[in-house]
Amino acid sequence: MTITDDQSRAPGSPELAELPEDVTIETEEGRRLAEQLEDDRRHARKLLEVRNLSTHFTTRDGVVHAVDDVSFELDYGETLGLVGESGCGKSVTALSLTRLVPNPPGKIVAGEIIFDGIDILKLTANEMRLLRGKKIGFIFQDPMTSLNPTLTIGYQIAESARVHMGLSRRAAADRAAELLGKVGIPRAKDRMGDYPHQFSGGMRQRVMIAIALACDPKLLLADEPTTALDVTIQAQILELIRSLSDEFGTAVILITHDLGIAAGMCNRINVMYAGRIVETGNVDDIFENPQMPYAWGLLDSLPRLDQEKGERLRTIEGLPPDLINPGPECRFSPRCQYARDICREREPELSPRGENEPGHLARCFGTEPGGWIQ
Amino acid sequence: MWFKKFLGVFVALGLVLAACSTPGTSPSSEASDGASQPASEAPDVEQVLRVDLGGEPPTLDPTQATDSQSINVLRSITRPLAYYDENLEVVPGLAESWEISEDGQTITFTLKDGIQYSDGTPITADDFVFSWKRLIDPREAAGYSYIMADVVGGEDLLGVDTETATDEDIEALLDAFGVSAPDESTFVVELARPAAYFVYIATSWTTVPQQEGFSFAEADGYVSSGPMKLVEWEHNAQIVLEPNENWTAGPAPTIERIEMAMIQDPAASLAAYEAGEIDIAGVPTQEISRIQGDPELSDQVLQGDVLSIYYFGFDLKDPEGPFTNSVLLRQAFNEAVDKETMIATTFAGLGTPANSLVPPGMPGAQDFELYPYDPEKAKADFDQALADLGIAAGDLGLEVGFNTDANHEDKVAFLQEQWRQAFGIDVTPVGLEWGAYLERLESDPFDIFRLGWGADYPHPNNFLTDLISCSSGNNNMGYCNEEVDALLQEAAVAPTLEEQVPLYNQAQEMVMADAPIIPLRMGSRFTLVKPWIQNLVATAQDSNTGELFYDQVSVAAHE
Amino acid sequence: MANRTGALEAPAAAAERRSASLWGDAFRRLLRNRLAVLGGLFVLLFIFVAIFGSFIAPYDYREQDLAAVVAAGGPVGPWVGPHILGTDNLGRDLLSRIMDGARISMIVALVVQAVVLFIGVPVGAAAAWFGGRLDTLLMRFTDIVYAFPDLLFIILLSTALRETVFGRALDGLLVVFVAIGLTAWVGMARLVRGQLLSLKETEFVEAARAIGVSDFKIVTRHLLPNASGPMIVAVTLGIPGAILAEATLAFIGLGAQEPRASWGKLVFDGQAFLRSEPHLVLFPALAVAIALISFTFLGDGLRDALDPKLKGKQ
Amino acid sequence: MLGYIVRRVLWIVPVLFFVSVITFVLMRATPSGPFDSFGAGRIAAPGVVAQLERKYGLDKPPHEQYLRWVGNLLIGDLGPSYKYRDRTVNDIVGDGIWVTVHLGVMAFALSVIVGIPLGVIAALRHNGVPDYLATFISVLGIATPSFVLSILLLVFFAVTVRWFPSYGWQTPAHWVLPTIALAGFPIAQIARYTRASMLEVTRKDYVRTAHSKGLKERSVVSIHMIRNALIPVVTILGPIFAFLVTGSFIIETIFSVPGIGRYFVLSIAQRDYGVIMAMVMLFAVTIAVMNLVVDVLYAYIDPRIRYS
Repeated sequence: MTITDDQSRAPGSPELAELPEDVTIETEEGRRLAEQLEDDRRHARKLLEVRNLSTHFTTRDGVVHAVDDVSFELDYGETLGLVGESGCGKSVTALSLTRLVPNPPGKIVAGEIIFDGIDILKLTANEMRLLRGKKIGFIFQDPMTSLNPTLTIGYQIAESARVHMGLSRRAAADRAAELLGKVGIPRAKDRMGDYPHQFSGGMRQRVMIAIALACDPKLLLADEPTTALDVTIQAQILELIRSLSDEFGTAVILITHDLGIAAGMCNRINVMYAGRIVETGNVDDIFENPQMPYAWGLLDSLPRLDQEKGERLRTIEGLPPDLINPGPECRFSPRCQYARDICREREPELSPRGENEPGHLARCFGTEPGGWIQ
Repeated sequence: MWFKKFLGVFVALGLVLAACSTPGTSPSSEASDGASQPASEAPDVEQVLRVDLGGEPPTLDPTQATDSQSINVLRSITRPLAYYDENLEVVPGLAESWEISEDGQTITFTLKDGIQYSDGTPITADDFVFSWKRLIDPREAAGYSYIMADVVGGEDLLGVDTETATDEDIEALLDAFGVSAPDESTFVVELARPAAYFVYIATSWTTVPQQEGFSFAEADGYVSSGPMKLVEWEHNAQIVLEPNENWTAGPAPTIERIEMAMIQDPAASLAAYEAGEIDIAGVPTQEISRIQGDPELSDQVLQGDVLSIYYFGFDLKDPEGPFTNSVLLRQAFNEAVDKETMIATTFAGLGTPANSLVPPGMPGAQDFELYPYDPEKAKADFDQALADLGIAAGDLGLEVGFNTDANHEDKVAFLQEQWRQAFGIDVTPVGLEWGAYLERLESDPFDIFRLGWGADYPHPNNFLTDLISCSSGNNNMGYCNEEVDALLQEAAVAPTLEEQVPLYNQAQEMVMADAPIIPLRMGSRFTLVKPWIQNLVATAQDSNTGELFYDQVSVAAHE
Repeated sequence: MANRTGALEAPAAAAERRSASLWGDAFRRLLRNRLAVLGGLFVLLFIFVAIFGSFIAPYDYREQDLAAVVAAGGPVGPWVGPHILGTDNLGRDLLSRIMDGARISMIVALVVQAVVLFIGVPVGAAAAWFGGRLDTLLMRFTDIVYAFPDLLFIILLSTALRETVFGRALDGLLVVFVAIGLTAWVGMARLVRGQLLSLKETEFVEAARAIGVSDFKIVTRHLLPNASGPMIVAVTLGIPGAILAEATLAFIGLGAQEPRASWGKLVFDGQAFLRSEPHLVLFPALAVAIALISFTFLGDGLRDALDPKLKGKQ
Repeated sequence: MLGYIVRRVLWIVPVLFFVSVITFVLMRATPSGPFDSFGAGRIAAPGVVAQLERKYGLDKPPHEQYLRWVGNLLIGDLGPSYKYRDRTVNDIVGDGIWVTVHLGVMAFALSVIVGIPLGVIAALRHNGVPDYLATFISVLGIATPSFVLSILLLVFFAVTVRWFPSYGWQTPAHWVLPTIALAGFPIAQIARYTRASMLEVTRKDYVRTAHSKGLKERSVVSIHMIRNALIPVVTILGPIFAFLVTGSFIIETIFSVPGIGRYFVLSIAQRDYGVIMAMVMLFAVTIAVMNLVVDVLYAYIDPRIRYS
């Protein structure tokens, strides 16, 4: 179950490829102009564009469509929430972005991931390494197991700095100490030589954040960064992620099953269900005006201030569907109390919602204009 | 790169450890691949004989040596008063001649003139007095002390209770021991009773001359009395012999160097032979068919008799035992065994069926086929015997004992099946490791048990009196026939071999009629000898082929 | 992907459900592993042969076809006559002897490993879990047992007890099993202890403790399954070790006795024929090797199936 | 740490005490003694046996014999050999021990150098051709008894192609075959353990973390995986080492290596009490020391483990 990249690099990916064909660059000045144009164009585009991404897992029971035809975008510096139940494909999506899906059994079978103008699925395994840790930082769910127990904290933080920034051992150590201070570890310098087991869970997650931010990445993937921590620590860690991403101008994809957390952190939210994005929109739109019964379910399960005393949190009945042979129906329909025949016949498209809510899309016949749910 | 580094460390490690482990690296390693080199060009072939002892000799102290490795070395580096010729006739060794008195109770040996040890010290008659007394000295507790039993005072010394006897008591008994040296070259043995075979005792490696203060522990300081001398003894690795320049008692050695390897595993020994690293090798039974089928190796085979017998004994000590009380039952068990087939299958056809005790190659060997293979007669005798005893076949519950450490299992399985087919009974094989086996033979003998016997000296006395007489310590059957013993006594005083043999045969036939054992197979050798080894003389007395006359071997050009 | 619990369900309940079906799930996963199933089938086959071998064998294991040996001038080779795998030098059918030998070899293999697990796992687990004085005591005890050269210990123990009631039980084999097992469990104890020591500190143990799961349950349901990988390897490696140890003991008169056979004994007896009649060592050795491979595949499959980390992972 | 090591070293003393007492009792409970037979399977006369037992003090009560043995041991005297009459146990051990250690260390080095990479490769190419190949080699190594492997090596390399001599220990060429024969089983054993352990580690979250840092595959394997994977492997290296430097009796016998390994079994067959005790003590010390080394190594590799 090693992680390898099986996509081969496409032949020839010339720089400045999008200049008009009838213009040829001849002077040094012209070249600078072209570079400037290229730079402008880069800033005009998104940091990340995911198009029709599908990641499958081959198991003995059959092929699991863990991520199925997912598309979304992310701006520079933006924070995006990926929200959904366990097993809905959000973690696999994040792993796919860095091509860390364990292969076998997992494999990205279709789609494009354009990161900062680069189609990363066309990179070789080696080229991919330039991106990981350098441009994309990753914070994993369980800080207890995500750190190597046999290496010092200092080494583990300095490691990517040494690999990507070419820093000497000493310079990397200095940087690691600085980062360790930044993530709020007291007496950072003294603790560089400590091992993970000498740290508490929250502290270890801070270390993970330091590792993820070690090379000033453009994108931070935070996969359930606080699930394994207790509540007070959760808030600290989230605050830390937010402040550091602001400071570094890092875009963040926050993966969580907790809509509350997403609401506090994110600009936009993608709700995932059964390998699909079922609703996407600005955080306010989703909260104010959710357009998908599944999202209602998620919202209902949050504790609210206006909740009646003694009223139980509501849960969504039933289990997510089998992702081995997804049928043509709406994947939420078996659990949806509003489902009608059409929902069981075909799956709705992700379509725009709300007049004043640009970018708010949902996948539900019932809430479409003219639908039966109001 | 890392691998290279490791490899370097590995090799360095090996060398460092080697420096610790082999203080004196042997110079002989070049010789070990000599066989593959075309040495035939040289007219002067290196006269080196490379043999395998089969293990580290437990001791090279002649008094204490009891096993084939030690004896193999001692045969070349020591020499007793009398020795053998190639037909195993007794000839002078260090003694020029000997004379047996009228009453047969005094033997006077006259030593050869000017004989010396390897260090130039003269060998005198006193040295024999010293070594013979040492052999029987209870404080030495030598394994072969019993061969001195016939000498005056011998029985007393053998019977000393070491727990109560003081040194003075023992010294007194030793003073009375019947060996003396009237002058430097005359050695006299007084016997308590006539023993015509006694000159054979004087051929034993245990009777060679020694002086007080001789040390036998290492090659350094080892003083030898034979044609070769010990120049190197690398424990567990090899022994090297070279000619003793002070040797005058016989023809000078033709061989210039004998290298004795210590390869414990017989298959490995054969492999070393095939690899050309040793010149003589025994062949394990299991490989005989392969060697016979090999066109090259089959030409190098040397076969011949060996003075040994393989037999199963009956327990006659248990007064209630079925075998004790029925000769017929013992005979039935003899008749039910197809010895020919047994040798063909379990000994790869090597050896001859045994129907007596004294093996071929020894005077008095004779084939009494009293119990030819006849399962029907066996069955009839078996039934009759059981009827006489009043036992049902099912109640016999016989145990067949054997020691597990030397390939006896298939023999036992063979016998078990023979008796099952003939009598319809299942005997229970009990295999024990040698030490435990011996203990059982003493304390609670099996109904039937495996044993073997090999010659100490080539005389029927060694296979009859020493094995089967009532008082013999080697008579595990507990067989006792006064008439047989009387005949053996009579034979012992008969002056010549010609007169002895008929008496021995008569005794032997009586023993066979009593059937205290099932004799199965007389020994035989199957040895490979390299074609360039010449003048190798193998006798039936050898436990390692040619060991009696290694010094007279010469090496021809390798083909 | 097999985890289909709802996100909002209480994690403790999920854990409970998970452990309740741990063995059932593991078994189902095992059945999906083709090599493991193959290995398991072979193991079953060996056990079947061990039980019924003497009834289905083409010949009686002690029947001697002496005429054939005399005619062939040695052991009869394979494929030439009615004896498919040939005969030994007494004309006994090798296939029948291998089938008969399966009994002793399987018993040795299974009993010894059972002894090893039965003593080694509790001792190792107790030492790791309770730590402190008990740990010191148990580990020092294993030091003593460990410090015996096992072959020497087995030989001495078996020889010393050979003539006692215990020594004669099961044709003298019981003492051999026990002696082998007594020397072998220590490795398992140390292995289990080492594994559990590092697992003990993990947070799921803390969590399980916090919600009041008993020590016994934590060790058996959470820790041991996590440590099962190296344990299973140790057991599968121990099996041929036990089979061959029995052979070595047979050689010094402590294992299976004539005319009975065991695989180890057949290999040992056959090795002297290695160059002249290789079939006598080849086929029994092959039986040992196939048994080993089967146990290995089964063991690997079991390990994968039992591995809680493989489950529910995306 | 130092205190821990000192305590562990001191603990070796009671271990040796228990081991020697138990061995002594078992040894004396074993039927028959050192002098009951001699060469060629000949049975010794009872008188001779009694004399010899008296000479060597074997007629004394067992506890006296044991105490005398302990007393002599304390002054470094392992006593006489009953089989090799002109030699002491010190001579026998002194002559052979370095050869056995030499062979054992070489075999150990070889099995680590081959076994660990074999296991690592098998795990990294899990269920791929290299994995199956490594598994095949391991199974072969484990299922082939050392006596069969030795003879095969001997026949092929010494007889057929004649690259190496068939017996002896004089030159490096002599070392090759015994070392390979001895390493056969431990290579397989180490490879199996390493593979299993590596497979465990491959699935660890911190390995994914390492990948997420963009490290080279080789760095991930060498820095993040192997060290962690070696923790359980180290536990078996101790006993393997101890067995290699003491348990080479079959190999020493077949290749005629002049070490002491052969005495482990031979001494029991010969009831050479002094040698048996010496062998057991040697083994016990080796095992105890190797276990200590393992535990110290453990702490070195796994920082979670600390001894106080």
